[in-house]
Formats: sequence, structure tokens, C-alpha cells
Amino acid sequence: MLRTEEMLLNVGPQHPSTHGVFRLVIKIEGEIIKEATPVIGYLHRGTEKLAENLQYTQIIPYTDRMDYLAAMTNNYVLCHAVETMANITVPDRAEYLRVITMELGRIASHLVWWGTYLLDLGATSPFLYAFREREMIINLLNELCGARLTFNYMRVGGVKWDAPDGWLEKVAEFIPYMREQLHGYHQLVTGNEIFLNRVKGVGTYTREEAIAYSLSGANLRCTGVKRDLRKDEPYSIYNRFSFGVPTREAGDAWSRYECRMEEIEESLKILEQAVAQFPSDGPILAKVPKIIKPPKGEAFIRIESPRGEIGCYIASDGKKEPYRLKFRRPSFYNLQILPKLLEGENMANLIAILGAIDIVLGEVDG
Amino acid sequence: MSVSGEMLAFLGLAFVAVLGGILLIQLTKVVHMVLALVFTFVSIAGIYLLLSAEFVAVVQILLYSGAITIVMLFGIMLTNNQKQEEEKGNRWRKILLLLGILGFAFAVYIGIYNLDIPVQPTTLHEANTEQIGIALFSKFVIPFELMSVLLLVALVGAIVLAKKDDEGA
Amino acid sequence: MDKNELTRLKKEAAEKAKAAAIKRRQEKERQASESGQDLELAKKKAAAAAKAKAAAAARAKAKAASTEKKEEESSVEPSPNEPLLQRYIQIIERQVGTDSYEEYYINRLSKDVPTILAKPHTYMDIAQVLKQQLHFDFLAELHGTDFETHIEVYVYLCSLQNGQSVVLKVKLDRDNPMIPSLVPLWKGADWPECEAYDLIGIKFSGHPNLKRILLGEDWIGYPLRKDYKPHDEGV
Amino acid sequence: MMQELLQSAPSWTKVGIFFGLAVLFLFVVLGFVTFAILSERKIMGFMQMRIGPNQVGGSWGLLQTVADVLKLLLKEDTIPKKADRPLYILAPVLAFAPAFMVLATLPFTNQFQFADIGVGLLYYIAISGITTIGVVTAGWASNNKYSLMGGMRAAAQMISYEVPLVMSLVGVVLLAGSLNLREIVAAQEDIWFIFLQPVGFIVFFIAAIAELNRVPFDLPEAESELVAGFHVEYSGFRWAFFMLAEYVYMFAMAALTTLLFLGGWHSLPFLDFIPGAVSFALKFSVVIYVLIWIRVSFPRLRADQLMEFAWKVLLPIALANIFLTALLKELF
Repeated sequence: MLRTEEMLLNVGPQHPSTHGVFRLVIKIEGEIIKEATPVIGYLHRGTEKLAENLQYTQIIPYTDRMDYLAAMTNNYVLCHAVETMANITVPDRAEYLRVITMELGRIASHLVWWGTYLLDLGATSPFLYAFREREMIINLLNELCGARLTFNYMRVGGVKWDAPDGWLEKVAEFIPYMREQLHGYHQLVTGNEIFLNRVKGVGTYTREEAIAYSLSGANLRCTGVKRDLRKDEPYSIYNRFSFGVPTREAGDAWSRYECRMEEIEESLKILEQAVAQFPSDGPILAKVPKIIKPPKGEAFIRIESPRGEIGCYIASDGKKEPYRLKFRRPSFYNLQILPKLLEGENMANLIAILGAIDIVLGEVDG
Repeated sequence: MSVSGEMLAFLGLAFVAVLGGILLIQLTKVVHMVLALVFTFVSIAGIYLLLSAEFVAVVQILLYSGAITIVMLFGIMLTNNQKQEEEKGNRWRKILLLLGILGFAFAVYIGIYNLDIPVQPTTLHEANTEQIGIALFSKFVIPFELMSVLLLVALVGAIVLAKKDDEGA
Repeated sequence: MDKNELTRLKKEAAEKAKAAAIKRRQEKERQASESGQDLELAKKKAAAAAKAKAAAAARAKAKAASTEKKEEESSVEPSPNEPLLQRYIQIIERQVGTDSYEEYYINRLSKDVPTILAKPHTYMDIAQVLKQQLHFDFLAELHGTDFETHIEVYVYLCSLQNGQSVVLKVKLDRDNPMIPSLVPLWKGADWPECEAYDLIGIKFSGHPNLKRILLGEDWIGYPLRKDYKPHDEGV
Repeated sequence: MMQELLQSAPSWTKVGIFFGLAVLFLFVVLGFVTFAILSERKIMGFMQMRIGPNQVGGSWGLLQTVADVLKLLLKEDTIPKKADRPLYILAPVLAFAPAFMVLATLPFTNQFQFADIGVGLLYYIAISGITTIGVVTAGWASNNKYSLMGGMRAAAQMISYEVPLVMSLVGVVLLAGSLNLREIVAAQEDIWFIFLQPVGFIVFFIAAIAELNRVPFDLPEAESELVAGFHVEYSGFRWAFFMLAEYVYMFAMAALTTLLFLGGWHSLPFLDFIPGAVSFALKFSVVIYVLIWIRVSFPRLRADQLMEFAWKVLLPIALANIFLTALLKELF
């Protein structure tokens, strides 16, 4: 009797589709995956250990390096945690700037995901289209804080830089442009039969599994769980905007795709309202001491990042450095379900499944 | 016998064909053997061409080199073939084998040398594909159809056997 | 400018700097001797002030303590989550026992999240009650912290259907931190527990595949412990 | 001129002439490959809102490919230690030689053709199958898991798509009554076969893209899955051979499409003044452009979907097309 041989295949750490230094050891029979073991840690930089010797403001640049595709959210979660502990009220204008930058970041992050996901599936053009739009967002953020990826923009109590003249107008102009492009994206990709065949019914999990595996973000919402911390536990000024939380029922790669695409639209809505309500005057930084010393105690604060719930735990002993700092990194939690999803799958689906989770290795490895 | 281009081509092709056959037996790696076989097949196709049997030549390449060898390669590459060949038989057996081969070669040589093929006036270079078609569908239509039924049965049989294997596993 | 001139200029500059330095030193010495008496005086003053301050602080502390007590007793400004916490505790007491926890409180610093500090042997039972009776089906976070006197595991749980959160903590012995794994209850605890094992050295018994997930199996020591010394032989 | 040459008695001068012509043609094809790659990159660039090559050889990057080929020639030729050395060296040749052999029977104009054999169409398909062996051998010889999978996929794909490819052409053969490419073109004097065989054309074109291993059927070298498929380990000149084979096949397939469905060197009714060669070149360019266009706009199929598509969709359609054509031909 003929027997096909089992083969041990190392996907990564330098594979084009692992989106960074991520290794996946898979056991395949023919093209069917029998077992998958993720190996992570190649990008571990010990942010948490480093932070124990840094003042709070000094930690902010380190957070930029975690989820480097949406660094504003990382900035925010740290600042927000410290502000909550120290009971600091952030001026309105700063909150609006924060929301605008965070939502811009969310769109940019989803655009990168969209482009690279289609690149994984073999389509080259969407990648370039997505990066063209992302470039505009990055230019906007660059104008604001002088950096394209590692912004270091937020501070405890507000933001570092005020919006330059004409910046808000540029953001306002970007919104209808992005809507139009989004329409083009759907025209190009969303209806494509080949694409649909690649993503529909691929990497499916149920609502219960998603919750059990602590998935968050679009990975959770694609199973029909309507959970978005911006709505459920409003932080910052998100309760001032009307926006929807897109959900799907199927729980496959396709529904994740749909959720993310719709999230871009919702983010555009938030941006539109934020630009319209933007206070014309006011401080951008609350009156906080030069050296921030949160009271003794601990806090764990979560917010909604493009990839899911990002959390920041601070244990303070009342000194200017945190006693212990820990980030809940959504990609780290979201990636856990991968071995389960890959079991028994086709080798070609590996890419479609891994890509749909939307991980950033800087975040997975901390 | 004068040295013509045809002769040179034939010698070259025949040499490659025989070489391929010898290599097929002599090489140790199975994949190498199959590739040697490909060379034999292709050279034989070339000889067909020299005989103006272009249809047969093309079909030879299409089926033997194109399809069959690839299926063989597939089977070899995807299945476990770690077992090495056993040591060949003893010296007596080898000598007997050699004698047998020599005898066979001699017989064939005598047979071909004495064979007198009556030369028929044929139009070799003209539309032989059409002629094959006409022959197949008029004179040989029953064997042709029988053959296709046989192949179909073989195909179905192969699928059934493969399925059974799958369930047994 | 030729070389000689340059050296000359340099020399001059050096001399000048020397002179200035000497002058400065003399000045300083003078000042010090002058202010020596002042310093003594200042010290005395400072000590007195410190005494007064300490007294004030003590008073304030006492006051604060009393107000705190008052707050606890008469609940001047109760947290909106107080009733929730009471309910959780009631259910836990009923299911696991009245002495199953060390303490419970509302963490005012962390958006009023109810916090329960379990005992190591009841940790698993309380977690089970939280999941099954109170529907905390989403494990948002699990990590450990080294508090030098002990090691603490911090588990943040959410209930998606009720929109509630709770923190479950447990204090462990620092020398042999051992606790049952939460993976049977929440599959999402898998990697976070590996991470806690990797960086702090907490052993989770019953974990299906406890490994050093980030640093690799050949790493020596637990970096997030406060007494960690990098093992850098040969580097 | 070619016809006379082909039918005249052999002599050393004739051999010399043929050899010279072949070398000339080789350079024509190489020139085509050079500019096909450039135009592919340029067109892709325009479609993706970027510029494309614009540094080497003026603002159009005319010498970009030349520079690339030079780079490939100068690159170190690496052979993995554990590779099957003889096969590793043989594979690019096996893949590349048939690519040129198929060009021999293609009549580019009424006059210009190297070998006018009766089964020209079948010859093309048969010879192009040998390339598959080269690809499989390359995949095996590299001793790399990714390249082995790439080689396997390539073989499976090429065998599968050869069937609908041939089947879709039976309609054309029925209408023309010949396997000879010249006669097939001659039969399109009045009306191109694309209009008589629209279904056959679509099936043929899809299968042709699959045979060429181009997007959306580029699984054997799917970059995001198999890194580069069967040529992961190849570098420098050997790698260039695979690329060259790929583009020569693109040339041959576009020429074949033109011959079989677009009327070869025949012009449109009112445009008879256009010389045959120019007419052929124009149609040929359109086919190439469409191939590039498809590459820019589609994602990749999955391996099993690819197989299913060939056997469950294309093949039945092709068979139905044969049946229908035969029926219509009998009736009218």
C-alpha cells in the first residue's frame, strides 16, 4: 500500500507571509497540515523589564515599538492608565487630537492589513493602493508629531504637539477621499470570485471558541459578539460620537475581512464628527507635575486597538518609575487560536488563516 | 551506405536511446532512472519523426514523456522509498544472464538480417495523421472501440482500488 | 596662523583657565567657611520643621484613616460596583466557603474594578465559580508580578453578556510559586501562563504545554523578578 | 523563401542558413523577452499608480532588463550542498530547451516558419509538456521542501490543464480540418475562430494562463506560500534560465493564441493594406497585454480549487464545446 510521507516544514522565521519574524513548525501530509506549532519570541525586547527603570513619560516611545502599525493606540493606553491612576483630567482639545490620531491610526493599520492580506493571497495591486492611502495618513501624522511610525505623541495629561494650521482641514479632506477609495477597493477585490473562494469558510470558529480563546477585536466580532470597548466601556470622549460596531455571524476569514472593511468606514464617521466638534481653543496638556508619580496601587486599563483589546497594567509604589508594567497585547492573545485553526487544513489555507488574524509581531513578542 | 543527414540523426538518436536504456538499469537513484527513461522516450520519438511518422512521434512525447513519466516521478517522490536494492545474485547467475542476453541478441540479429520486407509504394510524407484517423475509424473501428472500453475499465478499476486503500487506512 | 602662535595661544588659554579655576576654588572655600555656621542653623531649623511636619503627617494619617473607616462603615461615597462585589462575594462564600479569600475590595485606581484576593488553595475553585456561576467567560489578562515578599498572579476576567469585570488575584510563595492552571476553564490562558512562567517563573500545574514561550528553553533565570541578574557568561 | 528551403535537398550551406536563421531568431526571442519583461513591469507600474523602471536606459528604463540579466550572469552560481547535483544542473536545461523547440513550428507570417509539420498544433502541446519534467526535476533536485512542493504543484497543474487545453482546441481542429498551423490560419481567411469558437477560446485562454503559471494560477511559484516554489534554491544564470523559459512560453502561447483564434497574419476586412507580420505583431501584443492585465488584477487560486476548476469546470465545458461543434459542423 502506498503511504505518503509526513513532512516537517518550517514556515518562517523569514517566510514572506509570516509578517515578521514568526516561525511556524508544521507537520504536513501531502498538503494537509496535521499539526502546527507557533514559535514566537524572536522580537522580544523586554519592554516590561526596561520600563521598570524608566519614568512614565520615558516609556511612551517604547510603546510605539509594540504595535508599530497603530502606535497611537499604544501611546494612549499607557497615558490613559497613568491618568486613571493619578486622576488627571485631560483637556478637551487634547482628547479630540487623541481620538483623531487614534482613528487615523486605526484606518492606516487596517489598510496595511488589507494590502498585505491580498498580497498573501497573490494579488499584488491592492497592496500598492492601500499603501498609497496609508502614506497620506502617515504624512498627516508626520505633520503633527514629526514621525511616521513611532510617534511618541501623547503625554500623560494630553498630547505633545498642537495641530498645525490647516491640519484639520487636511484631515477633513482626507475623509471623503478615503470613502471613495474604499468604494474602489470593494470594486476591485470584494466581489472577486477567486478571492471569495479563498476566504469564505476558511479558518472558521464559533462564538464560544472565540470567547474561550480570549480573542478580541475583529477576530471576536466576526462571530457575532458585539463588543467594542469604545462603545461598551467608553474611554476618552468616544461617547460623544455616533458610530456602529460592525459584526458578522460566520466567524470565517471572510467575515473578518468584512468587519475590518466596515470598521474603516466607522472610523471615518468618528473622524468626521471629531473634526466638526473640534474645540477651537484650549490647552492641549493638563497641568501635571514634571515628574509623574501615580499613587501606590495597581490598575489595569483596556482600550480598543485595531487588533483588539490592548491593556496596560501598572503596579505603582508611588515612585516615578512603575514597579511593574505589563501590556495586554491583543496580537499575542489572538494568535493562540492559530494551531487549532490550522489542524487538518490545506497548506494553501495557512496563509489565508494567518493573515486574517492580523498580527503584528512587535506586539506578539512584546 | 552513404553518410547522409538522416543517417547521422538516426545514429545520434539511437545512441541516446540505448544510452538511456543502459543508464535506466545502471543508475541507483530511482529519480535518475526515470529521467534516463525520458531520454529514451524522446529519442525514440525522434526516430519516429525520421520515419515520417510525425503523429506517432508527437503522441509518444505527449503520453510517455509528458504524462507517464511525470506520474512515475510523482509516485516515486511522494512515497517512501528508503529500501535499498538487495545485493544481486551470485556469479553463476550473472554468467547465465550474460549468455542469455548474447543468445537473444544473436537471434534478433539473425532474424532481422534475414527478414525480407516487401517494399510497398507508400506516400509516407503526406497527411499520415489523416490516414491514421481514417484507418482507425473505418478498418479498425472495433478494436479501437474495444481498446477504449478496456482503458475505461482500467481507469474505473484503478479508482476503486485507490478508494479501498483509503478506507483501509 | 602658524604653529608657534597657536601653541602660544593655547598656553595662554590654559593659564587663564587655571587661574580662573583657582580663583573659583578659593571663592568656594571662603563661602563654605562663611556659611558653615549658617548651615548648622539651617539644619536645626530643618529638623524642627521636619518634626512638625511629621506630626502633621501623623495627624493627617490618623484623620485619613478615620475617614476611610467612616467611608467603609457609612459608605459616604460608595463605588457603583460595590453591590456587584458584594454579590460575587456572597456567591463565592456560599460555594467555596467563607474563608476562601484573603480580602476583597474595589480598586478605585482601576476604574472601580471589583478585586478578589484568593488563597492559593481556593484560587481554582473561585475561578470556577466566577466562570460558571457568574459567567465571566472572557479572560482578558493574566500575568504575574514579583512583589519581593511574594509573587502575585493577576487575572482580569470579563463577562461579555453582563458587561462586568472582575479581578482575581492570588499571592504565592516566592521560592516555589505553584498554582493550578486556568487553561481548563479558559483556553485563552494558555500563552499568558507560558509568559508568566517564562518571565516570572510561576509554575502552572495542569497546564497542557508549559514552555518558555518568549525567551526559549535555554534561558537562565526569570527576568521580571526583581533580583534577576542577567546570565551573560561569555558575552 | 522558407518553404523552398524546407523542401529543397539538404546540403551544408542549407544547414548553415538554417543555423544562422535560428541564431537570429534566438536573438529576436531574447529581444522580445527583454522588452516583454520591461513592458510587464511598466504596465504593472502604471496600473498600480507607480512609475516602474526609470533609471537604466533613459526615463523609460529601456535597458533595465539588460542590466538585470547582466547582474544574473555575474551572480554567484550556488548549488546547495545536499542537492542532487547532476539533476540540479540538468533541470534548467530540461525546462528551457523545449521552450525554444516549440517555436519551430509556429508560422509567424505566411512566409516565416521554420518547420511546417502536419501535426504542428499537437507538436506544440507535446513538447511543452517536457518542461514539466524540468520543473519537477528542479523541485526534486534542490532538496528543499518548498521547492519539492512547488515542483509537485507545477506538475499536477500542467498535466491537469493540458487536458482542457487540448480539448478546447479540438473545436478549432474540427473547423479547420487540420492540425497544421498554416492550414488553421488559412481557414480563418474570412472569419476568425474566436467568433466561431467563443467558448473554446475562453477555455483555451484560461488553460493557457494556467500552463504559463501566471496569476491567478501561479501556484508553483506562489511567493507568499512556497517562497518561490521550484526555483527557491536557484540563483544567477540557472535561475535566469527558468525565467527565460517562462517568458519564451509566454511568447509562444501568445503567438499560438493569435494563430488559432485571432486569424494569424490575416488583417481585418478593411485593413488589408497592413502587412501580415505587422498584423500578427499587433494581435500578439494585445494578447500579451491581456496576460499582463490579468496578472495585475487577480488574487491566486488555491491548489485544490485549481484542480477542481480544471476537472470539474473547464473539462466538461470543453467536451460540450467539442460535441456542439461537431454537431453544428454536421448540420451545416
